[in-house]
Amino acid sequence: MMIEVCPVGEVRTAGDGIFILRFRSPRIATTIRAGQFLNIRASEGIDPLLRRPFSAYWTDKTDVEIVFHVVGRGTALLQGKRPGETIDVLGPAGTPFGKDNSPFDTAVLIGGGLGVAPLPILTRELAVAGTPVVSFLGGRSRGYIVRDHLENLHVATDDGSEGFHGTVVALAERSLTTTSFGRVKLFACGPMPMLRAVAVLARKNGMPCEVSLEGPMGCGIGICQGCPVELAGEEKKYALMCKEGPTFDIRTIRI
Amino acid sequence: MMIEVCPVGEVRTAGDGIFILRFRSPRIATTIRAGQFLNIRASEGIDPLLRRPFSAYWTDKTDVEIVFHVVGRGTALLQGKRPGETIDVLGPAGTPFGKDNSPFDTAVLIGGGLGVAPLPILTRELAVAGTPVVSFLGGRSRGYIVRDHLENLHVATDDGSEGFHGTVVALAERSLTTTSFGRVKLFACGPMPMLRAVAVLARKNGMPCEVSLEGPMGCGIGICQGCPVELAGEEKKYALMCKEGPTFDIRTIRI
Amino acid sequence: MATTSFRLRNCEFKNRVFAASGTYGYGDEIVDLADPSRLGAIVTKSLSLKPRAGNPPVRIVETTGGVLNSIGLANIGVHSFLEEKLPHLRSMNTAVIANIAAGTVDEYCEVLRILDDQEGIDGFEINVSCPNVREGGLSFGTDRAAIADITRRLRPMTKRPLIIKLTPNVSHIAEFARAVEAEGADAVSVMNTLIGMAVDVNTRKPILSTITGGLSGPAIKPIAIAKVYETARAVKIPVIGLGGIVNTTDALEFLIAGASAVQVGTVNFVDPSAGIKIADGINRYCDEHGIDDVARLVGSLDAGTGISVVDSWL
Amino acid sequence: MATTSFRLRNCEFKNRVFAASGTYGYGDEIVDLADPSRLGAIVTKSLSLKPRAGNPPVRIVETTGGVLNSIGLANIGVHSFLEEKLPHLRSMNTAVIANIAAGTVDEYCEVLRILDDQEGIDGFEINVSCPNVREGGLSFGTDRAAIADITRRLRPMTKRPLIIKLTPNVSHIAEFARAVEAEGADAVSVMNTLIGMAVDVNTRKPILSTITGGLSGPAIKPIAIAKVYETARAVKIPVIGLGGIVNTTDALEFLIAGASAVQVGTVNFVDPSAGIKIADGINRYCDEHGIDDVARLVGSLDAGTGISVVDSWL
Ligand SMILES: Cc1cc2nc3c(=O)[nH]c(=O)nc-3n(C[C@H](O)[C@H](O)[C@H](O)COP(=O)(O)OP(=O)(O)OC[C@H]3O[C@@H](n4cnc5c(N)ncnc54)[C@H](O)[C@@H]3O)c2cc1C
Ligand SMILES: Cc1cc2nc3c(=O)[nH]c(=O)nc-3n(C[C@H](O)[C@H](O)[C@H](O)COP(=O)(O)OP(=O)(O)OC[C@H]3O[C@@H](n4cnc5c(N)ncnc54)[C@H](O)[C@@H]3O)c2cc1C
Ligand SMILES: Cc1cc2nc3c(=O)[nH]c(=O)nc-3n(C[C@H](O)[C@H](O)[C@H](O)COP(=O)(O)O)c2cc1C
Ligand SMILES: Cc1cc2nc3c(=O)[nH]c(=O)nc-3n(C[C@H](O)[C@H](O)[C@H](O)COP(=O)(O)O)c2cc1C
Ligand code: FES
Ligand code: FES
Repeated sequence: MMIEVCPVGEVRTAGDGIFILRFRSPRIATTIRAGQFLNIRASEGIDPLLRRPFSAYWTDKTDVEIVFHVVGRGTALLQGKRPGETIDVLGPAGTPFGKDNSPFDTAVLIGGGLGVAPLPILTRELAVAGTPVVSFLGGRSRGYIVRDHLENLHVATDDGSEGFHGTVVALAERSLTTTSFGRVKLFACGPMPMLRAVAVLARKNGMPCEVSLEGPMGCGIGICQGCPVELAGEEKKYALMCKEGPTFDIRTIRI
Repeated sequence: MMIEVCPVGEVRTAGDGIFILRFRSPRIATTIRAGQFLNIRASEGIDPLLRRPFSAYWTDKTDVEIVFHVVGRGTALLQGKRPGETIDVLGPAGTPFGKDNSPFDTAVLIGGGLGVAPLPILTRELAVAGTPVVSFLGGRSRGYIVRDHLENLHVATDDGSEGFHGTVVALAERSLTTTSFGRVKLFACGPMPMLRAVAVLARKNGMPCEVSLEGPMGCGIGICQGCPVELAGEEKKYALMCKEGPTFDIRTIRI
Repeated sequence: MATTSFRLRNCEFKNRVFAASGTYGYGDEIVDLADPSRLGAIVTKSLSLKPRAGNPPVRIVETTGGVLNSIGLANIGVHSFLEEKLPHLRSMNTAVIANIAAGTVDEYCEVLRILDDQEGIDGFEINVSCPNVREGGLSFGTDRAAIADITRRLRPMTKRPLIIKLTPNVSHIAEFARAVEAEGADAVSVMNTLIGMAVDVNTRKPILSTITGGLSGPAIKPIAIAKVYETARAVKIPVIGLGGIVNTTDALEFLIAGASAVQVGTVNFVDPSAGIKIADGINRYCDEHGIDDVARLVGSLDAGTGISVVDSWL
Repeated sequence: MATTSFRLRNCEFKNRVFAASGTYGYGDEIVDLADPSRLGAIVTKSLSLKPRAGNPPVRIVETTGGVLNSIGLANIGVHSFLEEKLPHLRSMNTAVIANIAAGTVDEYCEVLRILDDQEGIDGFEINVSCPNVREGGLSFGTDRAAIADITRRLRPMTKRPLIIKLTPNVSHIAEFARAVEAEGADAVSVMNTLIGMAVDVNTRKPILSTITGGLSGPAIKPIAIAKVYETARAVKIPVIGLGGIVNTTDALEFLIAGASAVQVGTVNFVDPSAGIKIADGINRYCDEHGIDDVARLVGSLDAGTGISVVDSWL
């Protein structure tokens, strides 16, 4: 993990209010793994004060991309970056997917909204390992589907403007019951209600499942204790999302 | 006085770390008078929080210019404005030169550093009135002299890189003793030590003198009581720089 | 549209967004820039018996997200106020709350007596919490017996709403609110500024002439909301919340935490129409959330099983 | 180059910039990002006798120029600290100040006793000011007798520096500093966080699980400087200043106002090497101003004829 001031390559539109920011960092590009994130300082001043976490969305040999929604001041500043300007990036932060080692035949990736963010690199890593991948991506409507770099993609939209009319978990469940994928492992990222539905699906089918979580962070490196994730088990205990996560074996946490 | 969101025309360099920002506001351009100022919001966010005051430096029928040094966050943001972006401008604020009505033959304008700011428009107003103008401008060195729109200009620099080697007040004083200007009125703007020297010069020669002051402001419109200027006289009393000033007849204040 | 009006004793405010004392002058400088009639009330700059010149410069310095001030209650005095300012203020078609500052209890009484005779004053806010003057102000505000005494003396002198403006510079603000409630105050304003300081590291001098000053602005908002929450749980009289409000969301936070009305202060220096925008924004929020009276927002916080440290001393 | 070292009792710190408790972990996560050996000291996350899970989420929310936290003293407990963290901390080649939190006076004593046996602990900071736990913490910190008692009990137990970390959530912090000075504390840290609160206006719930939390970051800097100024004028023991320091100028303000050393907290979340940059910046300032020992800056404020409101209660 390091802090690096990185030149911005471009900021391009990827959907309704959705942008992809590319910056140059050969170090991060060559070391970051699926599920890890970058903690980015959007302003040199104090507005906002804290860094903002974003999953690594895509990399080549020298560059890294993140994909984001403009929701507040930090993302608005990132959207406004021009080529040649710089951003201050801490990373790679967190631990990648791979918390669970159960053997499986097919990786089923489920993304809700910008929960798609960690899935392209995961897809690439799985391809390198020779694992077949099936992907399910859901969003409010067509404009919210960021589809690049995914494999065997099935889309669900809340308004039916593309693909399945309904939730992405319902779509995935239907697919899982009608198609034979062998031993399946689920990988999911998205809003909490979606992840809860994925957890139910995994439990019902006895499938291993890893999720990538989102939530407020103070530091992103494990020093503030600001990002608790409740652990499964009798005793009340928390893991740190930024350090032990953001990826978790779903059986180990309570969401 | 009004608040107006104005499109920025350009930001151009006018000296070492000195910039001129031009924005469009026919209303301000046609009503503002020499010595009045604009209170500009440099950021839509809270960094900085308060508006920043700048003298009107130049106007044409539709546009207004300010000249400024980059000294902190507000001026840095203004320097970074690009054509087409907007700034939120309150103005015209304050009262113009003309506090003192003594008759005079020659207007002697003395500016120290960016104290030059109100002098170009003043020069134009005096020209319209047919009053002869002689100008003295001082700065640390050549790169700090912003000379446009001035008449009969004499320059002084601290390092002797241009014109008189010494203070602008010493230069003006020499000129006033060697040349006959008839009844002189002084107009001055610049750092406090310079204004104190001007005050001494005015008193010694019995010349009427108006100055334009600078200092911290909260609101710029007379509602916060944050900008006291001590009045001459027995009793401790203050005027408000933003409302009763920033121009003052030097005999009425204690600086 | 939701009902926005708010009643304190015999005074009805058209909405729950007021301009805070010392940040709106006497309304006259503002009229070019904003329409005061759309506010619930204007709280005047603190008025004292005699005119006060105020503190020497420097009186204002910006800090991160905030403003430190040491105005020292500069004001024209109650008599000039009546002659020069009140007639115009009365014409602004909104409620006028006269804010009173004084160095002695007698002086508070005297100023209130002078003002209470007048048409056009709708209520009083008693400033016992100015951190920038030596006599009066904070020396009262941090002394529970003193502010109880001031309230006790003032209460019988007026039939109009009597609001005590509390300082946050105390351990448990709720105790102060209880003390003035017991003496018949109609409401408390929470809060005045926090004591703060800034140093010029080049000259090694304090920036403000009085060394310390009062901190206001968005920086203090979380503190103010906590103080409002604490106070509103401790007393039955309405709490008027202020401290760092710059937009609608901020104001809603205060209302939900327990404020019956809010005041906007420092933001007026940047945008004199902020209060109007906030009043409109609250209406919009109510419409969007199907709320028929802003009153229903007041104290509507759903704290679930959460327990705050302030609960431990309530 | 100016002398930067600073002595407290039998401990010499290489410079006057420390990492604040709870904002630097136990040093181990930081080592990739910054070199702790260039700090005067690392103050550990508060240690309690038993491990503490801490408060439920949400624990952190950003406010204007600040951070509200409700961590609830989550920590691994003193025993795991000794086994898992201290060996690494000791290798970092800087002083280690163990910060202790507890729910009872006996527990403070017990934790200190366990730690005092160890090599590699250079001093103690006693946290009597955490606003995010129900037992202990602030209920001690706002009670003068309680913190005097804690100091009295702890003092004879160690020969190492004993620093009491005070809360700003009181009327007159100087009284608290005097109380612990009288019981033999070697220094006071001023200040812990201010109680604050944030509301989610869409759900109408508090954002933090404990409703209120502690406010830190640049927003609170002016308040912290005023508290340091007040405290330093009231006691002879050194005051360690903290609250909102993000850069060299901020740190210099604290030193000039009376702090003998400073701690940097929240800024570590944004830039873990901020403390190092600040230590370097202080050196540069001293060189530029011909100051041969940072000690000469401490309390060097030239207040002229200015008188602060805090002077009235000193
Ligand atoms: C590990 C991790 C990975 C993430 N990856 C991505 C990503 O790839 N793409 C992406 O668009 N976003 C991602 N996020 C969320 C992203 O960090 C927030 O959207 C961002 O911080 C918002 O910053 P802002 O200043 O624009 O908004 P703010 O002004 O901080 O907040 C605006 C609104 O968004 C909400 N919000 C802020 N932060 C979060 C958060 N972390 N989770 C949920 N709601 C939040 C706030 O409550 C508020 O309502 C990730 C978060 C985490 C923890
Ligand atoms: C009536 C009036 C007219 C002015 N006209 C001009 C002008 O035409 N051109 C111009 O360049 N500047 C002018 N100024 C000064 C200008 O307002 C400040 O330079 C500006 O506010 C600095 O903002 P900032 O955010 O960049 O710096 P900040 O971060 O606010 O401050 C940076 C440094 O500058 C100092 N400073 C800030 N404001 C002032 C001030 N008002 N006077 C002196 N020092 C200050 C601060 O103490 C600090 O050391 C004028 C001021 C007034 C009151
Ligand atoms: C420049 C200034 C002057 C003030 N003058 C007064 C005053 O005269 N009387 C008073 O009761 N409060 C005064 N206040 C305090 C405000 O009314 C308000 O309580 C405080 O600023 C917090 O609100 P804000 O953060 O919205 O500004 C003043 C505040 C400022 C910034
Ligand atoms: C996330 C967080 C956790 C903290 N934990 C502790 C703690 O365990 N013990 C303690 O004494 N102070 C703790 N503090 C308080 C800081 O040490 C410091 O007093 C406060 O944050 C003000 O300084 P700052 O503005 O530089 O952060 C914590 C602060 C934050 C922001
Ligand atoms: S965000 Fe700070 S510990 Fe996880
Ligand atoms: S700056 Fe507010 S009254 Fe002058």
